[in-house]
Amino acid sequence: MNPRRKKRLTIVTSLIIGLGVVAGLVLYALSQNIDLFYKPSEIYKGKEDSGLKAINGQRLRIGGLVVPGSVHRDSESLKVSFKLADMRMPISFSQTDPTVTVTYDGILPDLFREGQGIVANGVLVNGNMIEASEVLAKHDENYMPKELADDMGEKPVKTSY
Amino acid sequence: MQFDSISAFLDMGGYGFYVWLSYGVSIIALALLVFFSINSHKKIKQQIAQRIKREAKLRQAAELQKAQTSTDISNNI
Amino acid sequence: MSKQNTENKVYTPNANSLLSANNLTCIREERVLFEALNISVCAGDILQIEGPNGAGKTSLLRILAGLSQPYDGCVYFQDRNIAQYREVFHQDLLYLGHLPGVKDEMTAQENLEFNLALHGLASNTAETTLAEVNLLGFEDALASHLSAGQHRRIALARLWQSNAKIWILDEPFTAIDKLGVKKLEQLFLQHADNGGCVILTTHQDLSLPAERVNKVTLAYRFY
Amino acid sequence: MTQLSYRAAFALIVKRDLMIAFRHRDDIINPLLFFVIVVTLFPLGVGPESTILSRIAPGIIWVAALLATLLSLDRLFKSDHRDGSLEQMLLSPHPVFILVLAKIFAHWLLTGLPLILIAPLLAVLLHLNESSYGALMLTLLLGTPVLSLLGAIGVALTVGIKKGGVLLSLLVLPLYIPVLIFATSAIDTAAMNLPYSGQLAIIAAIFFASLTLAPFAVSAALKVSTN
Amino acid sequence: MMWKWLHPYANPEVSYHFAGKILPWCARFAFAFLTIGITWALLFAPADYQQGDTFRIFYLHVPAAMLSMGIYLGMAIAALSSLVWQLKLADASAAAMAPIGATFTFIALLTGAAWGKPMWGTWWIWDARLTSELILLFLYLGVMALHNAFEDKTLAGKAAGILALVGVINLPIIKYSVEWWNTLHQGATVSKLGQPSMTADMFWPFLVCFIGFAFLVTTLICLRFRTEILNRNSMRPWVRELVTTEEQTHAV
Repeated sequence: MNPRRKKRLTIVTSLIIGLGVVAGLVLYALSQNIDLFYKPSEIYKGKEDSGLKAINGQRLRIGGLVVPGSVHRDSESLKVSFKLADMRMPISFSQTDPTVTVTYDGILPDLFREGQGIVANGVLVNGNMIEASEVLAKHDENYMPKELADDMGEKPVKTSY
Repeated sequence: MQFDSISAFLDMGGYGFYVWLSYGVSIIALALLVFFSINSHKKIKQQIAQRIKREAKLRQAAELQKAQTSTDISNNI
Repeated sequence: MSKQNTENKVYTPNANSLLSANNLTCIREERVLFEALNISVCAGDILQIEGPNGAGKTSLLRILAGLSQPYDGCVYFQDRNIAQYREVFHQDLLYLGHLPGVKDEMTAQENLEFNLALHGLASNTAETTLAEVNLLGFEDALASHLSAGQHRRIALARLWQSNAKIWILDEPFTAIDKLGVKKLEQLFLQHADNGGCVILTTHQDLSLPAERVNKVTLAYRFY
Repeated sequence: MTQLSYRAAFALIVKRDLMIAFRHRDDIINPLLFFVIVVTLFPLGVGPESTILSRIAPGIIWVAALLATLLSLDRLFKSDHRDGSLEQMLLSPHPVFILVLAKIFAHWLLTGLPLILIAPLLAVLLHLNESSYGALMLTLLLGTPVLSLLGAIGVALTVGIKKGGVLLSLLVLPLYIPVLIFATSAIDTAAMNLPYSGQLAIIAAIFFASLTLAPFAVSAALKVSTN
Repeated sequence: MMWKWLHPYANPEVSYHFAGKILPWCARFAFAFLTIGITWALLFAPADYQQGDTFRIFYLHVPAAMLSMGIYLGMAIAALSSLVWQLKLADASAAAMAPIGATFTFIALLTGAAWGKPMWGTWWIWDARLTSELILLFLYLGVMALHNAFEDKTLAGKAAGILALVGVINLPIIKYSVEWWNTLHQGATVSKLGQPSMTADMFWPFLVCFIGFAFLVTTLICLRFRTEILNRNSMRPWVRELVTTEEQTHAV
C-alpha cells in the first residue's frame, strides 16, 4: 500500500478506536456515581448504590444540613457538637430524619449556621458519632443586599457561635 | 453611598483587611503587568536600533575587506 | 544547480529533477540566512553547497532533507511536496548530519545493522561493509571505545549499502583521512552515474572533475 | 525497496532501546533506587505511627513513582538527540508516531514496570491497608504508562534546550495531576471497602486518551525542537 | 529588494499598525470603565446579606477568574491556528496572551484566598475550582517558561503552542478530577445568562468592572502583540524604518 495512505488509515483508525474507548470508559465512570461523602442516612443504611456501610474507626467525609437547635458549644473550650440531617431541596427538617452527631474542636467558619449545608471530614465512632477534623461550610449561590433578604424572610444572622 | 464615614469605608464592616488586600494586590499586579509590557516594548525597539547600528558597522567592515582582497565571494542578495 | 530568483508564485516542480527547492527562505533567530533560493538537482548531479560559517549551509541541507521547515517556500521530491510525502521521500533519502548518530552503548556492527534495518535494508552484509570503511576488526568494539573519526566512518558505511537515490551529506569528510576521502569521492561519482544525486557541504576542495560538480554559494548576510 | 511493516519498525526500536538500557544499567537502577529511598524517607519524616502511614501511603507511593518517572524521562529522547540518532530516526521512512510510541513503550518497560513490581514491598513498609493492594497495582499498571506518555511530550518539547531539566518538571508535573488524584482516590476508596471501578475507569480513559493523542503531540514537538 | 520583502510579509506590518490604532482607544475605555466600576463596587454597591462587605471582592475575583479561563482559551485557539494553518501571527498573539493570563489567574487566586479566609474560615482549600485555577497558573507559567527557553522566537511560539494545546485537553480532565474535593465553591452566579442570581444593583457594577477588565486585557494583548511582532520581524525593512524614524523623533 502507498505509505501515505497507509499512514492516514492508521491514524484515522487509531483515533477512532482510541477515542471511542475513552468515551466508553468515561461514560462507565460517570454511571458509577463516584461521590465521596456519606449522607447521614447512609451511615445507618449503608451507601445507596452499593449498600456498603462505614465501620467504626473509618475515615469518612459526611455532608448534610445542620439541624436547627442542635448546636451545643462547650463553654470552656472551642468544642462544639451538632447534628446533621440529609440535605434536601427545598430545605426542611422533620423529627423522623436520621441524624448523626458531629463533634468538632476548632473555630467554625463564619458561614456555619443552623440550617446550613456543611461538609465534615472525620472518623466514625460509636456507629453514629463523627469526630470531625475539619468542618467546611457551603454557601449558596445567591447574593443579595441585606434589605432585600429581610423582605424575603432570610435571616441575616451574623454568626454568634 | 453605602458608607457613612471614611472610617466605615476603610473598615468595610470589619472585613477591611481582606477587601483592601484584594484590591491592593490586584492593582499592584496589574500595574506591574502594564509597566513590564510597556517596558519590554521599548526595550525591543532599543535592541533593534542597536542591531541596525551594529550591522551597519559589520557591513562596512565587510565591504572594506572585499575591496581590499577582492575575493569572489558572490553575493546573492 | 540553477539558481535564479523567479518572481512567479505558482511553481510547477520539474518532474525531471529528483529534488527541487522553490523560493526557500530561512530565518534563524531573527536573522535571514537566505531568501528566495531556488535549487534543482537531477539524477547524476553532484551539488556542493559553499559559503562561510554561519551562512546557513547546514540549515539548507536540513530543510532539503525535511528535518527543518523553511520560513517560506517548498521542497519537492520529484513532483511531490516533501512536507506531505515525507515517508515516500525518506525512503529515497540518505542524510548524514554533523552528528554521526552512533550510539556509544552499541558495537560498530550493531550500530550499522540498526541503521540499515531502520531503513529497511538487509543487515547481514554489515560486516563486509565495515571493511569498506577500514573498520575491519572493530566490529565488536563498543562505539564508546572508538574515536570520532571511526564514529563518522560507521555512519558513512551506510553509503555502501544504501539504495536511496538522494544523498545529503553535511561535511562528510570531517575526521576522514586522505585515502578515505578519495574512496568516498569515487563512491559519489559511482552513485551519480547510477542515477542518484549527491548534495554535500565541505570545507575541502573536491578532487572530482570540475564539470561533474555544481556549486551553490551562500553568502553571509548581515540581516 | 523493502519497507518495514509498522510492527517490525516498532519492535526494532524497542529492541534497540532495551539493549542500550541493559548495557547502561545505572539508568534503570537509579530511578528505582530513588523511588525506594523517597518512600523510606517518609516514615522517618512523618513518624512511624502506622495509622498515619497507612493513611498517607497511597499518596507517598504515587508521588514517589511520579518523581522517579520524572527523573528517568531525560533518557527518553535526550541522549538520542545528543548523538544524532534521533535525527536519523526522524529521517527513516516510518511514521514518526510509530517510533515515538516504541520509545515510550521501551521507557515504560524500563521504569514503569520495575516500579510496579517493587511497589507492593514498599506498601508493606508503609502499612498500606490490606484491601488497597489490588487498587494500588491496578492504578500503577494503568497510570505509569500515562506518566511515560505525558512525560514524553515534555521531553520532546525541551530536548533541544540546554538546561531543560527544571523546565521539564514545570511542564510535566501539572499534567500528571489528574492521574495522581484518581489513583490515590481509588486506593483510598478501596481502603474504605468501597468500589473503585469508577476511578479506575477514568485512569483507563486517561491512559487511552494519552495513548492515542500523545504520539502526535510528541511528533509535533520533536519536529519543532529538532528544527 | 525592499519591495520583495514588503509584498509577502505585509501581514505583520498591517496588524502591527492595526493593533497600534486600537490600542489607545482600548486603553481609554479600560481606564474609564474600571474607574467607574471600581468606585461603584467599593462605594455604592450594596453589601451582601450573608457576606457583608467581603462581597466587594467579588467585583475583582469573578472578572479575573472568568478572564483567566477566557485568555487560556484564546491562547489555545491561537496556538491551534498557528499549528494547523501555519499562521505566523497567531503565534505572536498566543505568546502575547500568556503573561496576561498568568497575572489574571494570580489575581483570581489571591482575591479568592482573601475572600475565603473570612467566609470559609481558611485562606486556601483544595477545592475543585481553586485547585484547577492553581493548575491553570502552572500551565501559564510553563508556557511562558518554554517560550523564554527558545532563542528562536518562531520555534518558541510553536513549542509553547503545543504545550498550550496539551494543556487545553488536560484542563477539563484536571477540572473534573479536582471536583472530587468539590463541596465548597458555590455554583457559577453570573454564567446563568439573563437571570443572574443577584440583584440589579449588584450586577451592574459587576458588568462595568468586567467590561473594564476586558478592555484592559485587549489593551495589553495589543501592546504585547506589537512587541512580539517586532521581536519576530526585527530583520524586516519596515521594522527597521519604524525604529529608526522613532529614534530620530525621540532624539529631536
